[in-house]
Amino acid sequence: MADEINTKSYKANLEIFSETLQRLAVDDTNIVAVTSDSRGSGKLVPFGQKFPEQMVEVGIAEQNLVGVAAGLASCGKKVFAVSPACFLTARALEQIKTDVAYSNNPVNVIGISAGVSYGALGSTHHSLHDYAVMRAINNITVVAPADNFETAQAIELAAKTNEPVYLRFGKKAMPPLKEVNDDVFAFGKGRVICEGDDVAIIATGETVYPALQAAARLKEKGIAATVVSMHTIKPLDTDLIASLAKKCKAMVTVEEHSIYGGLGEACASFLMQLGNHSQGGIWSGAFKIIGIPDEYTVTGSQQEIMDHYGISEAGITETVTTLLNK
Amino acid sequence: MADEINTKSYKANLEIFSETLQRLAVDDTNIVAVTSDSRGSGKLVPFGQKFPEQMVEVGIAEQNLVGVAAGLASCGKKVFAVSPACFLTARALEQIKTDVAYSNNPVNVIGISAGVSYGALGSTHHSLHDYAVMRAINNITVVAPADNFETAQAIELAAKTNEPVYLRFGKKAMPPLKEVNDDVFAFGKGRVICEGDDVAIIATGETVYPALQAAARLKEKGIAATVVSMHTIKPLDTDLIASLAKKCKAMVTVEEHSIYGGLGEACASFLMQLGNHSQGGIWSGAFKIIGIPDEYTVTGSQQEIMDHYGISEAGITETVTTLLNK
Amino acid sequence: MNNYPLNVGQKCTTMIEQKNTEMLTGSIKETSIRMLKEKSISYRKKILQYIVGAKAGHTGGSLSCTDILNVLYNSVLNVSPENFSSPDRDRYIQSKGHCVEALFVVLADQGFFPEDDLNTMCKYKSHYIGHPTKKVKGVEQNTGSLGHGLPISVGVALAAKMDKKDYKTYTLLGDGELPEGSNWEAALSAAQYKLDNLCAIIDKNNLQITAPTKDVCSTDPLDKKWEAFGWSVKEVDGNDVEALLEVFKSLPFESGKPSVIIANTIKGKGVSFMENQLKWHHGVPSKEQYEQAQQELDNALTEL
Amino acid sequence: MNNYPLNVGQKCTTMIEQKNTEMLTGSIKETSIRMLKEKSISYRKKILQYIVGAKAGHTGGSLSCTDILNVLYNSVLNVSPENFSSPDRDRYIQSKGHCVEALFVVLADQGFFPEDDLNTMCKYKSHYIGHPTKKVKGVEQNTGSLGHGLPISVGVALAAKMDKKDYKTYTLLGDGELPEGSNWEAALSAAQYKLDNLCAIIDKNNLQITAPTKDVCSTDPLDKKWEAFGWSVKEVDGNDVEALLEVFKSLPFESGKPSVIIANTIKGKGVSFMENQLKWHHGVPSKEQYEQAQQELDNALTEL
Ligand SMILES: Cc1ncc(C[n+]2csc(CCOP(=O)(O)OP(=O)(O)O)c2C)c(N)n1
Ligand SMILES: Cc1ncc(C[n+]2csc(CCOP(=O)(O)OP(=O)(O)O)c2C)c(N)n1
Ligand SMILES: [Mg+2]
Ligand SMILES: [Mg+2]
Repeated sequence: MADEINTKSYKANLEIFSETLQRLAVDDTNIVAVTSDSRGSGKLVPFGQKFPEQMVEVGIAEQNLVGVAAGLASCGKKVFAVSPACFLTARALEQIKTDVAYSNNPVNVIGISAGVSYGALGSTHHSLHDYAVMRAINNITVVAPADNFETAQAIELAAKTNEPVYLRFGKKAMPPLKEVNDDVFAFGKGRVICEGDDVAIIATGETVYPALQAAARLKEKGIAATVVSMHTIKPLDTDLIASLAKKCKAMVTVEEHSIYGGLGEACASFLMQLGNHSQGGIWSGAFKIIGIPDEYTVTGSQQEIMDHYGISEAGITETVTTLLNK
Repeated sequence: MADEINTKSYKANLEIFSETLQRLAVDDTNIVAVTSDSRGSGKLVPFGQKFPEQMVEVGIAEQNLVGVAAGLASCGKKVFAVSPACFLTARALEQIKTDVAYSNNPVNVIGISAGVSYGALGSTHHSLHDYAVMRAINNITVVAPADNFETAQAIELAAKTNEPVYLRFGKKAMPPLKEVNDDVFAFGKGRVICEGDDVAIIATGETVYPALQAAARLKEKGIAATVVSMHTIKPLDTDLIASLAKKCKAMVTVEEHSIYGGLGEACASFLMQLGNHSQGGIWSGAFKIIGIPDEYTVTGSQQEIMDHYGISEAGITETVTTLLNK
Repeated sequence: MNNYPLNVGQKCTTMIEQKNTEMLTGSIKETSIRMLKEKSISYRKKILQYIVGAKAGHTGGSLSCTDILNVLYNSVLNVSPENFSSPDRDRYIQSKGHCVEALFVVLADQGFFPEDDLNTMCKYKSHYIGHPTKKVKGVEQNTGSLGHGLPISVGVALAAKMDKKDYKTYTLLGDGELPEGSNWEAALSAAQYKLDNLCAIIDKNNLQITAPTKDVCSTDPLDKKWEAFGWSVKEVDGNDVEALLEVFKSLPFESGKPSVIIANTIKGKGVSFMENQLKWHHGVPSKEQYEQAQQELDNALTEL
Repeated sequence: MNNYPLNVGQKCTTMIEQKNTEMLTGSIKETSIRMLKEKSISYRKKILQYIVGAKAGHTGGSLSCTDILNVLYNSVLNVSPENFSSPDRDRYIQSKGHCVEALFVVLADQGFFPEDDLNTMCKYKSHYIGHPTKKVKGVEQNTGSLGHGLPISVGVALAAKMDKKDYKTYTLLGDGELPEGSNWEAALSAAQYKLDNLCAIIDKNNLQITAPTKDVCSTDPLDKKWEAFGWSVKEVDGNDVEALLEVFKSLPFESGKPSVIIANTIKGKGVSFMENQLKWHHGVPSKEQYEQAQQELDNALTEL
């Protein structure tokens, strides 16, 4: 299964982002992409060629990127502000906080090459803090699509939704999670990819696929796993988490992000406070957050970094096995 | 007790910060304060008068503030970069991430008027995301001193420690937590202010004092509370949390920050994963995070906002009572 | 698109192609100027009133930009409570958001909300807080962190170009605010996109919080900086309504270039003991000071 | 303090007050220039070698700034493996961090680490990654996000002034990098603090990733911008080692002002099919392309 990922026939979610945007732009001249010398990495070169009037380039100036995007959005443009996640959510954070979220300008902030996608370019180019900070800022939905299907759905929704959204993308070609996508995609509703009662693996973005691979390994070992693509980090699908907590003996979260402040802690704090919620009693299962630890990130390619920290088929399989054997 | 807070005889922690810095600067010409038109709010006017050669003013340009601070620190200066927390940790976030933390330049990043200290100036001036994002960035210690004692200790330590530190301050005059400060102050070691087995209240910064007030109210109701000043948010004093989890029936965290990504979630995720730790079994007590919810923050003075969200003597008392009655 | 609406003393609620600037004949003009001068004084009185009421506010900077806001809202901007949801309205985005009192007083006078609302300033659950937010009718964007107005304005002006709309975009910046790099990023984009429908106004009162701007982080020579960044520059006495009218009338200064007005102003303008005084940046007058200030402004009115 | 060390072809490891520029007599100078020219070619060859080895790298921008780094490290900077922990060393901070290959190749040549280390570039657990980090000896600061080098350099130069030290601070920026507002914030501070011990070099190769810089976000007229921001400006052919030497020799350009060198360069310099080609920003040569490039550079060497 592992080699499939590199198969040419799959597309990167970002390509689907670009294709979807091009499809939408045909009928809607209000669709606008804003870039900061990032159209190449954003796969938006064809968009720029087809819709030059709907493409705004601001140069290497991410603060201005977001400010301009907010201004455009306030005039009815459906804006996609596209730049590497590392710069967008750090260099331009205050613009996201005030010009987009607080001022409620419905910009779709598109963080590309997120997490450790940039691999050996190092920590200046990694975004391990973006879920954490976006969760702590009010009035912005936080979404990390896992496969091409979720990407197309998310972009269509984002173009329709008149609200600030942060969408996070990696770079890798992504295989489909399901053969038939018969489910309804909505922000704030996790997608159950496969079901099993021993462990719930809650993953997001590009980590859902290795989680699914791990579920297959676990099945061979007689461990039945539920795998959820929790594409929306905020608002969190707490109903789903609560129901899985009732059903499963253990829960593991997986994200290409710091273990602090992201999906894992969102689940942990919800579960810890569940005793106070209407949904039911206090959680007593085993729980583990898989992500990038708080250390100088190991150097190497994205895959090497992910493998190093166990955000991989093998790593997730091992973590679950250990957790259940406790 | 409530009126004591407003008594003139108490000083704001920021004043102690400034006094301590002045004291240190007498013997150490390497102590440097860097400001961005913020020396007034940073209480550094007297520092600037006494040590004009050790004061760097960059004007209203927070990115440059942190970049310059990093450069100075790389040359052996003991730098305190002082600006409102809202701007520092948003406008200058990438400089903190790369120039301070990643490059390991030992700047003391001083976020002033943090949380909702600026009250009716509104959300542009509030920092509800700073713990979240600083926790997710590697190589920076995150500290919020609660009273004058902790402030003086923290500043002395920060001047000595050759590491990046984020120190967060409010504006209010703060009464002492203890009559006699006989404990040793160290980053990463929570201070137990009072002890009781029913509930552990883990608070930080300016919220420790109302937590202590709440403990007095609870005592009247026959509820024995431990109150901890968890001045260091990262690294978290997990030994202390683990031992309190063993002892107490419930745990409540209090912070002037979003309920997402801060002290509360740090505690929750630690406790949820405690089953996997050597310290002991799985937590089964009640748990609640008190902080600012993820909504458009109510408008008003700092006190009104804190009261509104129950980050107050009355609010904490009520939350604990409700939690224990479940 | 190069023709700015200019409605001295008579607001139009819909956009009028108004090539005929001769309407500014002598007598109308004099009346209008007098009315504007009266308004400036009355605005200043109210600014002080609501700052004292709220026990907080940015006094000096609100008084320095009063005349600019006065002329904009009464004679330049095509914006009103009635057309505020129209995509064709002119946009005014106040980058120096801390001087919200000036904005609120002018918006109330324009009928965006009952002036009485301002008695709730900075009170619990009031939307009349210490910086502009869109919860208050008439406010385009939430500002307060400096250096945000110009980038947003570039987006707004760009949208006009894309949609071939005639509305103009104005933004007001403080001089202490100018070191923020985001301003210069936006300045470059505005020039790149030839946004001659955009006008930035610098409230150059030469003071910020800590000290005179030149001692904190000088941006002189200011005209040279904006010129080098591709803008067309004019200087004006920013406390002279007549001079302001003239300069706004000449917008855009050059076709194909964004315009910047360097408005030389006096911080604390209109109140003798506040003028050019650092401490009045966010000083709140005592009862005596308040009374003296009102008296001085009343005197100025009779002396008009 | 106004006297820059200039050690053509002979590095000094300790700071020497070197007023005697006459040592640059004709023949020494010629030898040195020839040596520098040889080094430039050999650096370019190695840059390509390690980019091919790592299967990644910023080819065009590394080749455009090779001559600048060459002259800096071989003839200007008072920095060496031996004095690298001395507080008196000159500082070079590469703001355009993506062109790390040029830096690594030059640092290896200076003896900061065995050149062989570069065979681990971008490999698992190697510290020779795609941007400079302090884990590599000789690197002053972790860069890679554009617009960070100048603010840090201002801090470093300011520390020299505070400590009355003679070291100089140099930083290299890309032309596409210049719109980042942080640069202009730092430019203002440098002028405010009269940092004539600071020199910024702009690698003006006129290209960035998407398109020519003038079409993305033009910063022309570049000299006017820096002048208006209080800097002293000189332009130079940034691929001419002799011209570079001269211009560095004349630092500081004015006492009491920071200096900026606008170095006009060719992106992809030295390899015919890479020169001025957008796609070589981070293009990795194929085997054939690599061989042709090496051949061209070898030819250039024989033609010297
Ligand atoms: C990004 C940011 N940094 C700091 C502040 C705090 N602040 C508010 S007003 C002010 C001084 C502004 O000076 P100037 O722009 O000259 O305004 P004016 O003199 O017109 O009041 C400062 C530093 C802020 N609001 N935003
Ligand atoms: C803040 C930031 N934004 C974007 C990038 C991505 N990036 C790397 S190189 C580059 C183009 C740089 O162009 P220029 O400065 O002209 O460099 P050169 O031509 O010398 O390679 C961009 C956009 C970055 N590294 N940092
Ligand atoms: Mg001013
Ligand atoms: Mg370039």
